[in-house]
Amino acid sequence: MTKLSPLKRGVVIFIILGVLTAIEYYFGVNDFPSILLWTVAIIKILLVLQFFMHINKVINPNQGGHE
Amino acid sequence: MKNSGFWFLLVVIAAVGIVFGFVVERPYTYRGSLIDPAVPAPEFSLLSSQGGDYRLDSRTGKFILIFFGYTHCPDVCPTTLYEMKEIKARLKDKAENIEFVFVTVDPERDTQDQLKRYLSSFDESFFGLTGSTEQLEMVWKDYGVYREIQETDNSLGYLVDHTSRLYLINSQGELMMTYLYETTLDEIVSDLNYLIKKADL
Amino acid sequence: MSSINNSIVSYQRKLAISRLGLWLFFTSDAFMFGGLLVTRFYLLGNKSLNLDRTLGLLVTSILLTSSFFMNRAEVMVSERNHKGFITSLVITILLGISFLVGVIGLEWGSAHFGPGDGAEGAVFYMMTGMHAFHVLTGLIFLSLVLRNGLNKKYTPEKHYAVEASANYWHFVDVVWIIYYPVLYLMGTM
Amino acid sequence: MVVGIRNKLVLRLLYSLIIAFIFGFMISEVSFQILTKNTEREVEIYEIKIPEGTSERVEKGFPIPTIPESMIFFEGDKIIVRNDDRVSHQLGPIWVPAGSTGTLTLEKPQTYSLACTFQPSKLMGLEVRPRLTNDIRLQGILAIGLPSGILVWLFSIVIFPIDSKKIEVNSNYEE
Repeated sequence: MTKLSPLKRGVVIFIILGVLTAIEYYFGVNDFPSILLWTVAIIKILLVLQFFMHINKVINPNQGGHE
Repeated sequence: MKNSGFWFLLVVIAAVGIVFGFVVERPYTYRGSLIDPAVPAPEFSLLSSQGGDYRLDSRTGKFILIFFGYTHCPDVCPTTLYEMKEIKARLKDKAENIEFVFVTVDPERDTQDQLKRYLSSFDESFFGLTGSTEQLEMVWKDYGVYREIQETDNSLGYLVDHTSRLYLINSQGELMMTYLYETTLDEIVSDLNYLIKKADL
Repeated sequence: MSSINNSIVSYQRKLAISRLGLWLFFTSDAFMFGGLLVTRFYLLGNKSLNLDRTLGLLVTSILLTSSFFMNRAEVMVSERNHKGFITSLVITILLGISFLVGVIGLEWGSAHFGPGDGAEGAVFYMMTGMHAFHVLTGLIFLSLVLRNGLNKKYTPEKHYAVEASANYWHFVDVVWIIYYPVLYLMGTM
Repeated sequence: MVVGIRNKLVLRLLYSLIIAFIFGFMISEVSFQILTKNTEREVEIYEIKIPEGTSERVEKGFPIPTIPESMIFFEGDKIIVRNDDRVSHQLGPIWVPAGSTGTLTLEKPQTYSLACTFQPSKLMGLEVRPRLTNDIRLQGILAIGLPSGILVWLFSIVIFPIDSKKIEVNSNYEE
């Protein structure tokens, strides 16, 4: 995942998040058990934390720009 | 690959969700008292407030919710009819699979026009059924409807004590469920949602 | 040579501390949003709020797209692509505003219950209101960053304000990622 | 050496979460015992039969079998009434047509009014106590464990900071 250029990676993550939202909407409308909604929500959050918010930077601070 | 821990965590969460979501299937519990095996609904053909006769066997393919009451009823009947209107609203597009029927327990005063006028304040599509006392008595007996006249001295004339149960007939014309007056709106809507979805499959 | 090295190290340390501070703020803010989340289930249980789900999907995709452009803006500023940074930032701000219009304008208007109508009203307006307020402060933050960006204050080495505003914007998006299914999709009709 | 900090932190997070979940488990178990005072019981199914010819006996004045109001139920218990008679019967909240069975799952404490009337005899209350299901127990532990886990983790870093001095110096030389 990290071999892509930061811009391209942003696009890939955006597409994944979009697809997950669509799946979530499908689950919601067709009354699937709500644990599935929670799972999709948690996966989306982890993706945003990791790739959009760069949570790792909090731990290894001297890592300048975008890895 | 530094991110391997991250992807592993993602896969674990997804797996847990799918297992608990699809594999652990919780059976749906009905809120009303289920009649199992469903019994063919006792047949009747009564004068309808929408004109003509309302024959039960000609309504297969639709769910029917029947309530026994009368227009001069002070409290339970108006609240139940209002709840029926609310149920229809909550079911949105699924509502055309269900019909709401109001059978009178006071044929002397509840004529077709009286029922039509009374139901127009709730919902035009509701069916108000009346008929001769003999006809209705047969229906009351079939559906186990308890009916007792209470003489009162005030202007309302007499009151009628009657069963406040809702009867649900499924799309095959079988009596499958009864709901008590206390069953909340959400419970009935959730049951009907489930049943209509199951019938469509 | 070593003084330059020292100033770089001291900037790195300052950067690390401000990042830690920001993330601690996110944790405490998350506890507040968590409290509201628990109230939704405590008051309404498994009942659905019967909201307009397509409108919910629309505002969610708006916020997601704005989050995407925010990421682009942050990446471009660290690659010295000034024009790209400004356009992406402007798009993010515009999408943020349309999200607010969507929630406050359309959603609050079309919800079939008022703020005073019992538990449903309280839960819905409090959760979306508090979140929308964070979107508003995020927009203010972003417009300050835009103003500084236009004055070319940010360089690939020093642009922490952009990173902070981006993280704040993504945090607000993360909150909505949970609030969207909880408010719109969950619960039996 | 940077990976050293990360592994230490993640490890400490795991320990804090484990401590917090144990703490959560104890709190929720104790509170459940105090609040509900109910024993852990499997779902109970109450079978009641209405034998053939009950309607004749009722006419002769014999009482129809009914559910004693002193009975205590738990959430999820079921009452199944089997009606072998030729006439439909009403038993407690359940109305059963002839030759069929009526099943009612008790969800919450409920006073059933059997008819639209003002006679008290037609009101019937069934005491239904909440049942401690695993779902509720899990939610209790999660609600206590997760937030306190994060707090324990943060406090542990403040009280016992990871020795970054040693790690800090090495990373400078590496660059």
